[in-house]
Amino acid sequence: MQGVKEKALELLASGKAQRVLGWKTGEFFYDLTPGVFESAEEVEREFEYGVFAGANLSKYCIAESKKDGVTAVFLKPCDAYSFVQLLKEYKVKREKFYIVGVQCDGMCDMEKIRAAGISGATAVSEDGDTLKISTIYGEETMKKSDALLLKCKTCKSKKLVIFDELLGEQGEDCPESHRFDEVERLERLSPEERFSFWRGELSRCIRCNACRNVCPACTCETCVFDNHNLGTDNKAAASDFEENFFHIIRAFHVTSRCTDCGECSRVCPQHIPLHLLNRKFIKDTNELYGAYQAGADLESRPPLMDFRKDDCEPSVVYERGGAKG
Amino acid sequence: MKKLALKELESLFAAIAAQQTLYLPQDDAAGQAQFAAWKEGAARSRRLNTARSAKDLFFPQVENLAGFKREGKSIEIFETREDVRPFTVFGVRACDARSFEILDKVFLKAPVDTFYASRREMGTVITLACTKPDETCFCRSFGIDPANPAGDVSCWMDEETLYWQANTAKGETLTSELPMLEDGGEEAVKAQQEKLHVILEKLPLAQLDLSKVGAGETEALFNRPEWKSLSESCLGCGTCTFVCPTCQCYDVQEFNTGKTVRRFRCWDSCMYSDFTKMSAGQPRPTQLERFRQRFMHKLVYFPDNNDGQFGCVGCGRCLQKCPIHMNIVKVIKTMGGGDDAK
Amino acid sequence: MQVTWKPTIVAFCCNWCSYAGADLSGTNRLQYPANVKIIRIPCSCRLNPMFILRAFQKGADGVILCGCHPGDCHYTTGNYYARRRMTLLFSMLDFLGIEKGRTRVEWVSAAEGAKFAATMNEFVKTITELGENRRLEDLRCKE
Amino acid sequence: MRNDPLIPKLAVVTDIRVDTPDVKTFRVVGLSGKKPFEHIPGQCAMLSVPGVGEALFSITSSPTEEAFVEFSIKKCGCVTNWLHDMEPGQEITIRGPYGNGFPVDTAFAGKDLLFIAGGIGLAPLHSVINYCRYYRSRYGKIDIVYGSRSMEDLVDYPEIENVWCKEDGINVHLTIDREQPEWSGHVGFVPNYVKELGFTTDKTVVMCGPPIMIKFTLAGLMELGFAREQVYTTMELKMKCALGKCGRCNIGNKYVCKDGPVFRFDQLDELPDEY
Repeated sequence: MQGVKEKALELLASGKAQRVLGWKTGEFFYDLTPGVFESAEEVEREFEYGVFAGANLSKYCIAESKKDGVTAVFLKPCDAYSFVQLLKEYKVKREKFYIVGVQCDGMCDMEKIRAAGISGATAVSEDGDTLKISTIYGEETMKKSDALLLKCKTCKSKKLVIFDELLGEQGEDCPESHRFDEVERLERLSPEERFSFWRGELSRCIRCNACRNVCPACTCETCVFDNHNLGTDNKAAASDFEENFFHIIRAFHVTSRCTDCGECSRVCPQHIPLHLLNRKFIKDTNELYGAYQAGADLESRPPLMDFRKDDCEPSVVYERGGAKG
Repeated sequence: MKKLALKELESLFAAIAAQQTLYLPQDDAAGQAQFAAWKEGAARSRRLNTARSAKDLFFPQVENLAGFKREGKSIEIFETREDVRPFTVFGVRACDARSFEILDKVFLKAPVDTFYASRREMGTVITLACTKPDETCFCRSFGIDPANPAGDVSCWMDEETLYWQANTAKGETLTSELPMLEDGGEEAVKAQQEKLHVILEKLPLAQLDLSKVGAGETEALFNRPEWKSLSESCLGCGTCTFVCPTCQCYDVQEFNTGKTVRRFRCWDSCMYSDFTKMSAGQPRPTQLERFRQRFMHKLVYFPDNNDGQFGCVGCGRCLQKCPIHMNIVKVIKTMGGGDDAK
Repeated sequence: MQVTWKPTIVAFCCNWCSYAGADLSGTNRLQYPANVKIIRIPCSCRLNPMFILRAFQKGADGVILCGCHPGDCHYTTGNYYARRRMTLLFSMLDFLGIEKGRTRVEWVSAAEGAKFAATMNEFVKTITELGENRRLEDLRCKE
Repeated sequence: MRNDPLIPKLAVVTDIRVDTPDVKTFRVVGLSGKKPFEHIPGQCAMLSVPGVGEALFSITSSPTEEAFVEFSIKKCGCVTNWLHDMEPGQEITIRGPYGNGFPVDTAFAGKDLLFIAGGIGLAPLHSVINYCRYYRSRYGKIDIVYGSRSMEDLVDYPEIENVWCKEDGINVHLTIDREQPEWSGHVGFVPNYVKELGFTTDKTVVMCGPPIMIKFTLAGLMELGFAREQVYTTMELKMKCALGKCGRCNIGNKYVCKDGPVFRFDQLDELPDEY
């Protein structure tokens, strides 16, 4: 995407924003770090945007919201949903931000490139749908679609739901995202198979809390899992139960607030598909209480803060899908 | 030096595993390498290094210290420690092998941590030289030679052969129990080492300059304004700490089972807000102080107390795993090392 | 072993209806198993999903929530919210491969002593058939 | 039970003395009926009640007490609340002693000593003061400045009034923050009182109290002409192991549990300002 850095410079120069929230250049081509830029020199020196700018900047807006003046922030479509959700929960103030919507055709994941056996990567270039990766061992190529972040492979929407200014074209929802395919596959398994699948996945959890800390919906000042009297400590992967407990409760707590931005799975050092838990909740709410997309607007009532007198009974679970448990 | 045809590797593993648990890197369900107990037919991972480090085998994430039973006014303490059986780890890289040296300086210094000590005593470490280091590798900066790893036994591998060199008494004992090993292989290893040394020069982090960090630099570094921008986007998660082979800080916690109380220790991270929080106050109130502590500890405090040795081995795990890609290399370079100091 | 094992059941009962319903079943001398442990909560919507999981951790084999019939909530709408939450939570437990029968919601009014006893008898039977809770257990609590 | 520095020993609380509305003093002996360990004044020990938690406390009693160790503990968190609610005869676990302690036999020997304490800050100094009283001839004059919020908050007032005040060569200067009808002594904050008393600068100072008191008293001492090398204090940070391994109580490269808790101010000056 051209023009992102130029836009940052322009916004600082014009005084529309006192600072810019964007991505900083890393050591390599792929390790961009979210960062705040306060001067044109900083932007010139360190601002970078590209196919590795996967990080969702919206959670940083909570802190920026407390600063004086206006912060310009660059939001990709999925990040914009998170921002609106934060706005809906009164976690950020709209007037504190100048939002530049950035259209996006998917961000790449270095872990995917490594998983393909490419090591020693030093540079990358895009050639249509192909990534050309230079390594210290020679040139490698990879289809970009194979290197995409999981969240981008099943992108739900390219619509920028909030912006003051748009870079690129406004996009549309992607109904063909197939984002529930994996959830459906699991639903078709027997309870025993599902249990062993999740045990296999969740047993890798090291309780590093990256999923929680990166999640734009996890905005509690103090997390219930930081309470030592809970007996389920925030960092001890002491038993199978605790892993289940933490992930069920965390997913439940963000139900109907989770925009499906996919950050939890992106940051997991153990590659646990945590987004599947959130998607299961999204899929259930959609099916049982009507389609709902968190962060799509400011008005609609989240399903868990709403009810209908003729809602289904919890026993519906016994009857729906999958083999009987 | 000994050698073995790679097609015989399975029999070597079987021979070791017949006597004790053998851990080696295997691919997990997500395709990442992890140390796991070898069973017949288990394939050795082809990835350069494991996602979690080898420290897990000596300093597990959670470990019971003791059990307590309270009845009325009396307390009973009971043993919860399990006997450590002899075990062998195969495929430890040079960086992780160095991490044991660093952990030893913490846990084996008086008063000795007997939990760690018993695992060190029972564990035999077989290292494996690297052939294809990643761009995130910078072990050379800490004087580690990935072509010549430490450990009880050092191994090298090419397309056809495994080369085996016992370094310690423990390693010699193990070697003597493995009759399938034949003599020879010095030349091939030497050639491989030379080849790797050429590659190492080409690594992007080969010229990392550590002259501005290290023992005695507290005053120069502690109040540097750059800590603010370095730490501003830190999420305060424990990923870097938990994948780090040298991070050794721990917490002591209790679990009430309803009948008894288990006291256990678990890894802790200085990046967490509750790390230093007490009822009387919080000496590290923001992420800046916590972030600074982690890097000051590795780059200054640890060298201060350990004859200049750094608390980092350059394995590159934090470079690969940090959710926001902030890491020790960026800190070192910002603090004035490297060619493109910012 | 199979003969002697009795499941532990935790019943979360709303103060305004089911708890009184349990009382009524007692004064009417209706029998329900003693291994049902009742925990009184101020409203069915007070039931944090954590409570359910913690009950399993600490040794429950089945957890049931009893609240006012929809429309009869003492606080007007609490049980409607509880209904949605429990539906989603139970579905998630099923998704993780936990047996469906282990969790249940039943609406029992203060006048329904007989329903309370019948529900508990039936639930205990279901759980006895399902056997011990293995998938949401904490081994440390089973010493 | 195999030994490890992290595995505590059992001990029993034989006596609990109520000192102030929120401070109690606990007398602890080992299960054998003997003192659980020998210590140096200023050292600490880890007390715990399984199921409640483990925390580090200064040893209040002097090493010269032959039968027990004592801890004056202020109610301020989980563990301390529990301790305050318990009754004598309760078993607890103990491990220690930890830390360096005060240089009572080296740097303090032959010196005039000035102790300055605020509130519960008297706890660690109590041990040194009684040690110095026991070996009275090894030290010069002793001055004690002790202040707290009110008369009721003076820890162990009976001992101060009936023993310390009556001993030759010991000057006790008490102060409370606000006037009280029953109080005939000095009223005012410790830092000001120290300046008013205007001590000669040949004394070695030992100070413990709330951070704000330490800060201003230290400034006052500097004004009086004291050098930072003459002033000792004792620190407290969160600790889990007390062995220098769990990694959280460090100030720069020094661990409070192992290299402290006693520091001279010139030593603290060399460490980063993070405590």
